[in-house]
Amino acid sequence: MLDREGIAKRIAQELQDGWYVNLGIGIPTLVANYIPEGINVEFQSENGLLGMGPFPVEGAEDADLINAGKQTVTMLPGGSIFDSATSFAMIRGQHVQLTVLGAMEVAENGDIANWKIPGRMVKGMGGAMDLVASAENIIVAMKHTNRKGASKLLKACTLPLTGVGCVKKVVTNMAVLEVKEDGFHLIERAPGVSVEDIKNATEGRLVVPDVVPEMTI
Amino acid sequence: MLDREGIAKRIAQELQDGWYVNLGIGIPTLVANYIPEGINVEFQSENGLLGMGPFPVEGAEDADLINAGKQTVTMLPGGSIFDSATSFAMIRGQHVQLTVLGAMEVAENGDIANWKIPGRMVKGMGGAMDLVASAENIIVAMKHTNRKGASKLLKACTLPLTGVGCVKKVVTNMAVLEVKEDGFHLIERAPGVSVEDIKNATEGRLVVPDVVPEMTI
Amino acid sequence: MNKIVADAHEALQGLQDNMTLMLGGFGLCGIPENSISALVEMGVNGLTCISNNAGVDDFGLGLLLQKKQIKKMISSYVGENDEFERQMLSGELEVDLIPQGSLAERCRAGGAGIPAFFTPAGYGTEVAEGKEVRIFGGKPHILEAALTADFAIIKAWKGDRYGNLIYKGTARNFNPVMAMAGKITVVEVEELVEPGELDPNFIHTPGVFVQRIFQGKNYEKRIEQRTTRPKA
Amino acid sequence: MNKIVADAHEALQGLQDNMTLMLGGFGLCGIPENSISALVEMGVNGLTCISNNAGVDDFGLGLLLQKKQIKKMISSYVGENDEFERQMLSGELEVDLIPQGSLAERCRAGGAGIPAFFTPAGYGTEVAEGKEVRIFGGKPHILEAALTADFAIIKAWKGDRYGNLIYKGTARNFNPVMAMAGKITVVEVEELVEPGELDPNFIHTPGVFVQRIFQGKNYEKRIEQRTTRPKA
Repeated sequence: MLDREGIAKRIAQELQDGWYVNLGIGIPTLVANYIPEGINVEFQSENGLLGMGPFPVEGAEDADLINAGKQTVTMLPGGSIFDSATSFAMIRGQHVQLTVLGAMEVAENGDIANWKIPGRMVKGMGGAMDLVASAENIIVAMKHTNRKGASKLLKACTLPLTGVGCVKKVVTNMAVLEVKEDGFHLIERAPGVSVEDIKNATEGRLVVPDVVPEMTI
Repeated sequence: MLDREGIAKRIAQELQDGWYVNLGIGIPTLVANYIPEGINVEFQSENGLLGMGPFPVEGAEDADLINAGKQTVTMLPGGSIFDSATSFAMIRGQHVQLTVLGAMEVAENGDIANWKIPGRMVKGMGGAMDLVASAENIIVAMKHTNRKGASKLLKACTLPLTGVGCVKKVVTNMAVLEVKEDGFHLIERAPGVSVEDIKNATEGRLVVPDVVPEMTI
Repeated sequence: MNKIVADAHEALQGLQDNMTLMLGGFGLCGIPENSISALVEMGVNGLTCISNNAGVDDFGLGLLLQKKQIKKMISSYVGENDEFERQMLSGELEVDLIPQGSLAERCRAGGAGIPAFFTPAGYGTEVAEGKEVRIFGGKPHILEAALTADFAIIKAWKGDRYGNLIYKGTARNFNPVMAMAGKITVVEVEELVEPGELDPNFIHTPGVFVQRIFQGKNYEKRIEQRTTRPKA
Repeated sequence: MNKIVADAHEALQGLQDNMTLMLGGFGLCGIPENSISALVEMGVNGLTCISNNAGVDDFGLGLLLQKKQIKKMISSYVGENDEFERQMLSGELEVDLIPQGSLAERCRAGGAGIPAFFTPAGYGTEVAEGKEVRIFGGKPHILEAALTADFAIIKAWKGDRYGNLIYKGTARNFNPVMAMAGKITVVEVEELVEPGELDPNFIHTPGVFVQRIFQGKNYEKRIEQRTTRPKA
């Protein structure tokens, strides 16, 4: 079973040289810490920043330099600043090659829900709806089950949708799955997790090949 | 009868303090030379320039600083440079208070034609269609008649239109006219031009008040 | 051209109950602090506020929410504000949640004279309800309308009396697009400079979009999530 | 990230007959001189060129027109080019004339993932033929579609290996919006600089829009209308 860092490490293996990448709040943010050797990527933050660097050292925080999670950040050489319309022009215009974001639910048809629990929690969709509607390549980073132990990989989402048929890949604490026409394809198991465990934790249609390798992270 | 400079001088009287103004190619460009005392206006050139100044002194021409007529220009303090999309955002979004442009024909309903003579001349509309479709306040600067002596103020345009029902005022070498629901209202005569002269030179419906003052320029 | 006014109160003259306002900023970054304080002092009510976020409980637009001056919020993300959530869930506050990119583009469109445009964002979700759907390139899009405001209230870093503005870092965010979309655009700057001091080649917002400008004071610039790494 | 290539020929690799190109510039100001020369040398034919103007007879896109490499021009104003007018009136050249603001916005839309938008420009004229008309705010608008290109060919003043660009003066014009709309965006700059030399706060085109960049040479920067005033 992977922890949050483990999920981030596994997703980092998906990065390709030269990609522009948008990382959502939470686990996705951690991906930046595990960029593979020899791979150069630039991180886009939808509040208007390209070439985002690590958090500043203590005392160097700049209130005028934050990421989309409202965290103080730094910039790397070659970065740039732009307004919100330009930022989403990049996203909507598919100039950003990969989006990694969290989810409450993912359905076997690629639908995703992550912004609202009716009557209980409404934080808003932020940039997520633009990101999932536009990105060619979307990876969801999340736990396989919710706090009550119920599957978050469903036949159909029960919560209000963020986007339809858009998720291509899901990396959870238990598995890596690809979303294809006939459901979730199990690609890899987390260390110490059996195919049976994953079957039990997956409500949506799961397609299991003969051999499911364990991840190497 | 006014010459080109006279037409420009008369139009300059229409300027109001604080206005942003777009001047077309030809006679409209000359308006900048006659800004009344005490009036501050800024000139917008649709190729991406606000705060356009006079032509440079000889030897100071900069190939990277031209106006929409492709003429070398200068910038005044407080000016700014922007891309073509932003330039027309200003125009389409009605942030520019006055547009002055030339025309081949104006109709009594405010239609204007100035970009094409089928089979003979097709230079293109440039920014004129955006300007006339958006500007609240459009003044046409032109000669009252064409080279053959035929009226350019018509019942209906015969050439392909640039915009419909948009012209508010016309200043010619003979007169100042307002375009209203019932046609061209004669507001002023050029020095030495009689109402009768103007009637003879105007094909469109002309509304003549009892008294038509002579311009003071 | 001299668009300089003395302070936020003079800049906001004419702002009345039930008006629609745009307010720049992302989280607490790049928000018009002086103008928000003035709005609290003016006590205007029934406001519709277009702003990406709603501040926090005791800062930014949270100050207006506390005083119940806001009737309706148009935002993309409001997750940092408990009082906001309480007023929304209880029905005291009308809320229109909009995808962030659509919000930005709708403001720009309002300023640019584009009354409506198609975007894929929100198709198949609540956001698309009642909106026209059309397929382009095999992909469904929804028609979104432009947004404008009676007042756009903007924070910039430096500005001159023509209204030319530059922003600093990610405090830029929604400020330039909202600056375009106000019937009256009011700007507070950290520093007023003389015309010509800002390089015309690097002005972020040309003065044509701005009606009133003043030098703000006592900026707190509160940091919402102070994140650091240890010194090496 | 290193997007630097040796020269225009390397930058234009993969550019083939019958492709659609965008070319930045307004008149002869800010045109990609090196790339245009390379296109002539490559001898590609049947091109559709999206460019505000068509150069003059012996410079800019006029060079491609002379060699009849262009099948179709999409422009707003072509009044400075006799050969152009001849080819158009004789029917050798297809021409799609577009209002300048619509041209700029259609390029931006293509780059920004906005497939279509409404604009008032051209309503009631030839430009509106076959286009959807809709009333907004009592005023008729027409629906215009986004433009994209196989290659966008851009001229900037300075750039770095990430593809970050700044432009100089009114040589900016269509370059930034076209830079957004190319499947492959190729940039020639007067000066390549090291990453970090361009202030991130004042970059006109962020590198994300750019695929290839090279340092141009021998810029002529011809002036179309040399207008001066006497020395005082």
